[in-house]
Amino acid sequence: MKEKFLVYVTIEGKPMARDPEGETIHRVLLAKSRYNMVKSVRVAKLLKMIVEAESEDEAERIVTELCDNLRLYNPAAHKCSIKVNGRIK
Amino acid sequence: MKEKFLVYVTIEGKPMARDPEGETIHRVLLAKSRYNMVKSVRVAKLLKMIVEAESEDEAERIVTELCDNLRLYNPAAHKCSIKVNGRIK
Amino acid sequence: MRIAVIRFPGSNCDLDTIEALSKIPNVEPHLIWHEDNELHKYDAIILPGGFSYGDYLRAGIIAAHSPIMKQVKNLAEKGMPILGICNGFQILIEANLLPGALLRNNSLKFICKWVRVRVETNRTPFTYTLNKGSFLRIPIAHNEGRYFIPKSELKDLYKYDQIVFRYVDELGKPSNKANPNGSIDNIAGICNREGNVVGMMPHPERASQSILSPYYTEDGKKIFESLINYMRMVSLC
Amino acid sequence: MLKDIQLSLTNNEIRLVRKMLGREPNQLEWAMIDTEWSEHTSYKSSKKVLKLLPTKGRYVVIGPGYDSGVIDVGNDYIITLHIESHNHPSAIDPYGGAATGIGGVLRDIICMGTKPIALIDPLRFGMINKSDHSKWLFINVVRGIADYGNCVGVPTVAGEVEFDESFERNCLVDVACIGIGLKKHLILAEARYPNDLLILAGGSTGRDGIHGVTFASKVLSEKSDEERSAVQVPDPFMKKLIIDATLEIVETGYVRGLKDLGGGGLTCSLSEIAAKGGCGVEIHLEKVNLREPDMSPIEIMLSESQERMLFVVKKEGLEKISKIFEKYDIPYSIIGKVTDDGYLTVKMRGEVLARLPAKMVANAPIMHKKSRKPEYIELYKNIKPPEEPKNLDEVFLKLLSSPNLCSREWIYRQYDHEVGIRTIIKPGQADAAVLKIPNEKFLAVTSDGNSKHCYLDPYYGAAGCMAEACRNIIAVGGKPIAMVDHCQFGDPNKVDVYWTFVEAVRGMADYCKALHIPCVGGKVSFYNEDTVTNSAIKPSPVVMVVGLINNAKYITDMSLKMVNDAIMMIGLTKPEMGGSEYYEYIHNLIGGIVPKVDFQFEKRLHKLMDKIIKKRLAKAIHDCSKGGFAIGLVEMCFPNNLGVEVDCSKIPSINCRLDELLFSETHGRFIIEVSKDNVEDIMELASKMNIECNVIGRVCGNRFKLKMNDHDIFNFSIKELKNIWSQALPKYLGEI
Ligand SMILES: Nc1ncnc2c1ncn2[C@@H]1O[C@H](COP(=O)(O)OP(=O)(O)O)[C@@H](O)[C@H]1O
Ligand SMILES: [Mg+2]
Repeated sequence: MKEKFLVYVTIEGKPMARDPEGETIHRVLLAKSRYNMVKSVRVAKLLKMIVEAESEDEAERIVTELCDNLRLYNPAAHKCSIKVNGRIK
Repeated sequence: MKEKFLVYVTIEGKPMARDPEGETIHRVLLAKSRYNMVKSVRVAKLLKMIVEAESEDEAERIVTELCDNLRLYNPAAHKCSIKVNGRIK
Repeated sequence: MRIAVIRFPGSNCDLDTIEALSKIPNVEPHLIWHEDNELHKYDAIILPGGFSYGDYLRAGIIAAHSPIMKQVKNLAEKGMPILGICNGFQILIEANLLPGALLRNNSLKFICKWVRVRVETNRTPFTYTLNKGSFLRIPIAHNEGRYFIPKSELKDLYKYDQIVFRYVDELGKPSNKANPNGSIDNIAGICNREGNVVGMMPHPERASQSILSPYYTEDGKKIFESLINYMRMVSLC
Repeated sequence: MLKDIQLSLTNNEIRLVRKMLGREPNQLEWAMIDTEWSEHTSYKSSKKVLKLLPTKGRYVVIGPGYDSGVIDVGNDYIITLHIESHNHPSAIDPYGGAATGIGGVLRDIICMGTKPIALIDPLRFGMINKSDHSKWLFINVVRGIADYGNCVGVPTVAGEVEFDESFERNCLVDVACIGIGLKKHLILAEARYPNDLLILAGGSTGRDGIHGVTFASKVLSEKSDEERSAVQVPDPFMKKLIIDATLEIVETGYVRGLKDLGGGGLTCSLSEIAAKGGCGVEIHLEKVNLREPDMSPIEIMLSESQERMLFVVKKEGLEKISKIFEKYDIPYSIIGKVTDDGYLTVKMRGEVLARLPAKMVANAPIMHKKSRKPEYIELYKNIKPPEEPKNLDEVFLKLLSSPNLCSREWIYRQYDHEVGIRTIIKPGQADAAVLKIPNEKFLAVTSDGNSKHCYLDPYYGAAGCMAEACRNIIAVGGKPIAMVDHCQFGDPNKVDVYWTFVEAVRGMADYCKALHIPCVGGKVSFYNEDTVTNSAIKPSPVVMVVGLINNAKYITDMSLKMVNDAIMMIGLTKPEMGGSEYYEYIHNLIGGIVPKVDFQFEKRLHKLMDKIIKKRLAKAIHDCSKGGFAIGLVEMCFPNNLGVEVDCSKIPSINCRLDELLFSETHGRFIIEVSKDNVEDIMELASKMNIECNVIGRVCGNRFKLKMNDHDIFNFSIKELKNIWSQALPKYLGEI
């Protein structure tokens, strides 16, 4: 029987591409001296998907495949990670 | 001694609010494709911070505070969740 | 000469592009809805600017999956001249017809501004009658226009003469100050290896009538005229 | 029944409803009347006063009363215009509030069957150089406008910002829009033909915005704040599809009425189209496309979900129209039809849930409000002028970087102001934007407000807004032909707030009557109060004026163009310093005499300028207003980095000290650049019309040199001044 899974897709810049948004937040934090314990900030985009599948593994496989096939990330600049985050009732 | 922690901040619309971006991705890219087992998509923003702190708890406390203070999200429109995601060597 | 201007849901420079083209003799511009399938009847294709699908997920990515892009790819392989302007450039990149990525501007803000670009190659249909090293004044208007490509692939762009436009200052230099969005090497436009597919962030259709230009120039028109001259040349051969 | 819900209606109104209906309304009916009779939708406190504004004129097709005003610009073309605000939503969620505000005004333009071609955004905030909160509001409001306007492809071509402490917690976010179309495609929000179909199209109907209306009820579902968003989420992509689809549908000729859904949702739209068309409507709630399945009838009827439009269409057109909605992937449903009984009938699966006379719902009884002149007015009028500063250099540099006078480039760079390829004069180039329109003519557009003047003297302050807006239109070569106004005040139940409202409308009305500029629409926003100090904002009427330019050769900007040209000053400078940036920013002084508007003089001035423009005697024109003469002049130097040498003793003036001469905000003045050969002509024209006018200096070099007879006042490099002026905003915002 099919179940529903919550799958997280995180799309973020590759290390060599600059992340101006993360840098800006970091700069503002550093400017307020009491937050200098924050050593770096990077911003990513998170897609939360609800996927119907037979198993966690299948859910992960489906989403991995669709991210590549539909190019949910641009391989020239981004990396993408997928994580199943449990079942949904 | 201080250690470094990876802290994830997720900023997203409130559960009952519309998410036109997620809806559009779902409607146009997924619902009519062979990936129609994806039942919904919601988009969020993820900030990954590296924070120096005495403990996990302290790291979480610092980030919670700075998110409010710097208005990294607007409580009237967004929900913000903070999670420490382990130590960094 | 029949030129197709493709309208995707959310395109907003489609009619502007048609208007600019209609001012050039012997050109018949047609607005093509993205679900039509008659692209092969045209001599050239333009993907106009705008916010196709609201730029949701990433500028250009959703439109890149539109069925019409299969035809665009086919015709690109056959050598048809194809120009992507702004969002059109983003779509060509996301459809893998051009290399690299267009990322969020360094300033994190939308920028609407007249810039100066230098023509880096005239081997494309759209720069065919322009002089290499000549300058154009054209406006940009984008949020995600920072051209990025990994170092190794950047070398190839140079090697195969694929850089078409670069942002330059008043002295004609691609300086940091002249770079509006943080693009690598001030790149404002590129082409594929064959040269027939060109993408550019600046909007030539907005610089095609002197009354619209703060410099009273019509530099954008030159790009369209170049296409026409190129087509004429091809048809003579 | 009535005890389960809290109405905002007064006891009198409740009695009146019962009497008119001859029975007790049910909950849904109470809720509908309550919303529609709220201040926001009914104008019950303001209607009587607004009648003062003249609404007729040679160009007017449709005046106030519909979603936008309509004017005829010739050759079968019409222009539509409207102004709206989204103040309260923007104060909580500046990004989404400002964005959805644009969404709202765009709907008012498209529901006339016209295509939106320009947005204008008059804004008001607290002092961003002091307050982090105001900074946050400002940055996010601008970003919200940019993201929405840019995405829908409508250029934001003009606007205006004012900073004043009274807006610290209640910022004012106005957006105005201009549309264009063929006269034959004009559509009104009316249901005139029984059996026409009602189609609701666009976004689904959800629970958002129900917070927005005054109505509070136990009947509404209780959802925690944690889950429920207090704000509306903008969807500019859907709006763009709606614009494109609506214009395509209008061209089919099957649309007989069109209305947007804004405040009051379905209740407001349905009752108004029925009342205006003299018909009734019947709708079936089960047909409404809901976002959440368990919504109650009250929630459905009151929902203010964004991006929805109501079409009234001929039956025969249904197939064609459906195809267009499908092409654009826009959800739609037929929710009912027009009837001949004059009733607004709401049904759910056949059962009648509400049945009210549409005219009664749509026409709230007018309220009479008391007004009283606030005491502060006389008090502030008679303050002592400050001492004349020793060091005017410092004063001038400080003024150049004042939030209210510095460059607005940080804002308009973020707006796509060129999409549509009609923006001939772009933001920053002149006093008004100039747009190309398809009938070979040009449209000049500007907006103005001045809360500091209006606070001290609402009558002359508001008349002054009109005077300044008209000068802006004239400065680009246009002739003012119509205006819309937006009245923003505090709680109208406070007698002294209401007095400022009445005075402001009187001021605008007197100007409009004298200069024959019709008011074709507007908006009122009351209850703009600071939640902490409990005080009202400064009175802030804002006007948008449009002008027509018949020939491209009359279009003029404000940049100085050629060395050795003469600089001339037109109009008389008076020591009217009340509410000036000089008093407030430099001397921290609130008070004094506000610049007066001389209506007869204005008429002559407009005529003189018209002659100068038609004869093409001026190369650059700039009006003197906020900041006064010195600021106006230096702004003309910046674009081409050209300097001036001016002798201030030549400026026509009466009783002015030097600081007053430089910084007074007297109305009725222009600075113009004229080639030497044309000076005589202008002097002659001016003297014929009895208007003060003089050559005050010339264009030269790249320094800003001002002297008084033989003694030097300023000598700055233009570059240095321009740096200070253009970097001020980014500096306040912490970017540099
Ligand atoms: N200050 C005003 N001056 C003149 N007309 C006004 C003013 N305020 C509102 N109106 C007119 O009243 C009518 C109703 O306005 P409004 O309720 O704001 O329309 P909507 O909310 O549908 O845009 C409009 O025609 C508007 O132009
Ligand atoms: Mg309306």
